[in-house]
Amino acid sequence: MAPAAPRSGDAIFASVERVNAELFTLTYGAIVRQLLTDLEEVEEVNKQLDQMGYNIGIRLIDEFLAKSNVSRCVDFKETAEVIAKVGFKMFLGVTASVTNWDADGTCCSIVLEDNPLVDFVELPDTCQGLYYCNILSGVIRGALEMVSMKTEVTWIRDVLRGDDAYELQVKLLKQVPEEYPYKDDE
Amino acid sequence: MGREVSESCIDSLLTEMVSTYCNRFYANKPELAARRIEAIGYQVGHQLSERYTMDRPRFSDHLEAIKFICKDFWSELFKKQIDNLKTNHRGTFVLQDNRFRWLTRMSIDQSPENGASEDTSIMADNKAVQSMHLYFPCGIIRGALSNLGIPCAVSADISNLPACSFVVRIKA
Amino acid sequence: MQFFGGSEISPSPPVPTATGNNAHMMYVFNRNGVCLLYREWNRPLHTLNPQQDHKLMFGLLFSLKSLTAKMDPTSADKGNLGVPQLPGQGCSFHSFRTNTYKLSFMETPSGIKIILVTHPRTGDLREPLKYIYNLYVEYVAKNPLYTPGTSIRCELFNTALDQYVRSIA
Amino acid sequence: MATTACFIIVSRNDIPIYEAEVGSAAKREDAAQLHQFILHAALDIVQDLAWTTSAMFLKAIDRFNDLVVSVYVTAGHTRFMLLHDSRNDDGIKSFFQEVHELYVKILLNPLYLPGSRITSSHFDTKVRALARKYL
Repeated sequence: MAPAAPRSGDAIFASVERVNAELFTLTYGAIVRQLLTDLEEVEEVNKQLDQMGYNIGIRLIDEFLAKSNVSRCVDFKETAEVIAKVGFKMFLGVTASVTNWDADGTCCSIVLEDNPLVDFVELPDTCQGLYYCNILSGVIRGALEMVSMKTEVTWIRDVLRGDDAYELQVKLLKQVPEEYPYKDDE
Repeated sequence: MGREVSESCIDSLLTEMVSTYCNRFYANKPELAARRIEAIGYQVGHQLSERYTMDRPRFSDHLEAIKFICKDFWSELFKKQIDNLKTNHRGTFVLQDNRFRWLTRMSIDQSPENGASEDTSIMADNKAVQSMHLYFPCGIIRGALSNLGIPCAVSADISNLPACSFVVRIKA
Repeated sequence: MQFFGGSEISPSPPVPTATGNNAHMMYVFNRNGVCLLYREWNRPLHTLNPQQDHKLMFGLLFSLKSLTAKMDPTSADKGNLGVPQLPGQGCSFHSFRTNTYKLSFMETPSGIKIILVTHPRTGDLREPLKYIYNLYVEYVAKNPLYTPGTSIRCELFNTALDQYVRSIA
Repeated sequence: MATTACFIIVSRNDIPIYEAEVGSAAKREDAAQLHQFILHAALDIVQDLAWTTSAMFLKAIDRFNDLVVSVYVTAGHTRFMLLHDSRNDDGIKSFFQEVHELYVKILLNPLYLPGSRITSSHFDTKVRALARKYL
């Protein structure tokens, strides 16, 4: 039987190579700022941040699986818990909680109290429509898609917009089984 | 020690940032992509140099500032100092990091078993992408120094990986 | 370990009981059945061209997986034969042995499949396969020059892999 | 507390990016203008002095009647200038140092353009509080 997934990522976070969070925070900020300059449309910036996150999620999933020793992600509920409790801790050093499950267990919220992406950030009036942390929703979407779960991730609360926490709603659209990729007449 | 995040956060962010600008925004305009990536590094260096000089006296000459970059500044970013500093005493400084963190995982297959012609083209691409990854640290150094009142041009040499030499040319 | 970009790989490699050249070849497939890597150390006989060879190997695993799941006497939820499963769904086999070779197999929830073909006398390779997966993470997934889904051409990965595989007993 | 105190921040390119009348005296438009004029006039003196020392706090560098100009220069050559009638170097030094920390926080906001006006009301409130505390 596969080893049970760890309940928290503290041990893993303690064991991985870590770097000064300011460098990470300011680099992300500088990217957002550059995108705002290059793309002008705030909506387009949100889109690009999400796309970047998606590509990152696709890369990061294997490190997450390897280090957390998770050997199966079949149950959405289980998977969401592990991503929040282990994934966020292991990479960002913060813990997220999972709440607001709907009746059929296909939709929940991931809530962040503490978020290293936004240290020092103050949104000027010029970018009100901006979802500054939109890269996070992309990462979650990309990572889940690699474990066969097509999801839709949307922001519910955002401290930079005056809310009391960061809340992402994750909705499971469908689970995609593995197809046999070759046609037999090939 | 302040707040930390996993090294993979910054690594994957940089990888994606470079590929976004090189492959999606400016697929066939590398020089434009390079300028954007350098600008992103410039802002970070500019901010961090002000941050890390808060509790120290101001620099009275260029060498002092460069030494600060090699020691305190580099340590904050990479938990190690620049390994070797050379200068021609005419405004050019060479900062060598014998094992530059952001290059340690970069590798391409140079074994001949892949079709030679294809290989050379891939090698060329890889060299190009590799150099794209250097505009960010170059930007950081240029940003940090210009914030300290030292306008300069910064380039990087990776002829012997994973060592990396940053060449700083101060504008008279 | 200077290869590892400063970071240690976990789990640390299982201690080999004996060293030798037991490995014939290795395949890595992604979730779309693309063969990301084929590495060969000792394979005297080639009967097919690489494409056919890869396709056959993938097909073998694919059917074997649904067969083993189908025959599972313990679990209630078994897919019908040939009906696709989610990676990690149902039971999964990790190796089979013939009189001339042993095939060890690992599949991650992200659909990465690592297949190691070795001498029939080699022992349980589940831990070694995990370790190889960690090598994949360090040198392939984290290599800024690697584009996910494309074939793997990473010197550092091949070096580390060859070196480690030699220690498999 | 100082009855007259005018504080400005001048960017590396000699552009004022923040001004505040932080004295206890009743605010008068013309006075404020005069104060800022005096401070700008003192910029050249700062320029020359800054190169002679590596200290950030340059103390009193100029006077105008009973008013004194104290200056603090950051490594990035941003200048904090205070025109005041109080005689409390230590207080002024602490004021500058704590404003410096606030200023760096502003600078670390990725969406703040270095050298542009500081519009954060949070910053303004904090600076005025520090003035009441130290001047």
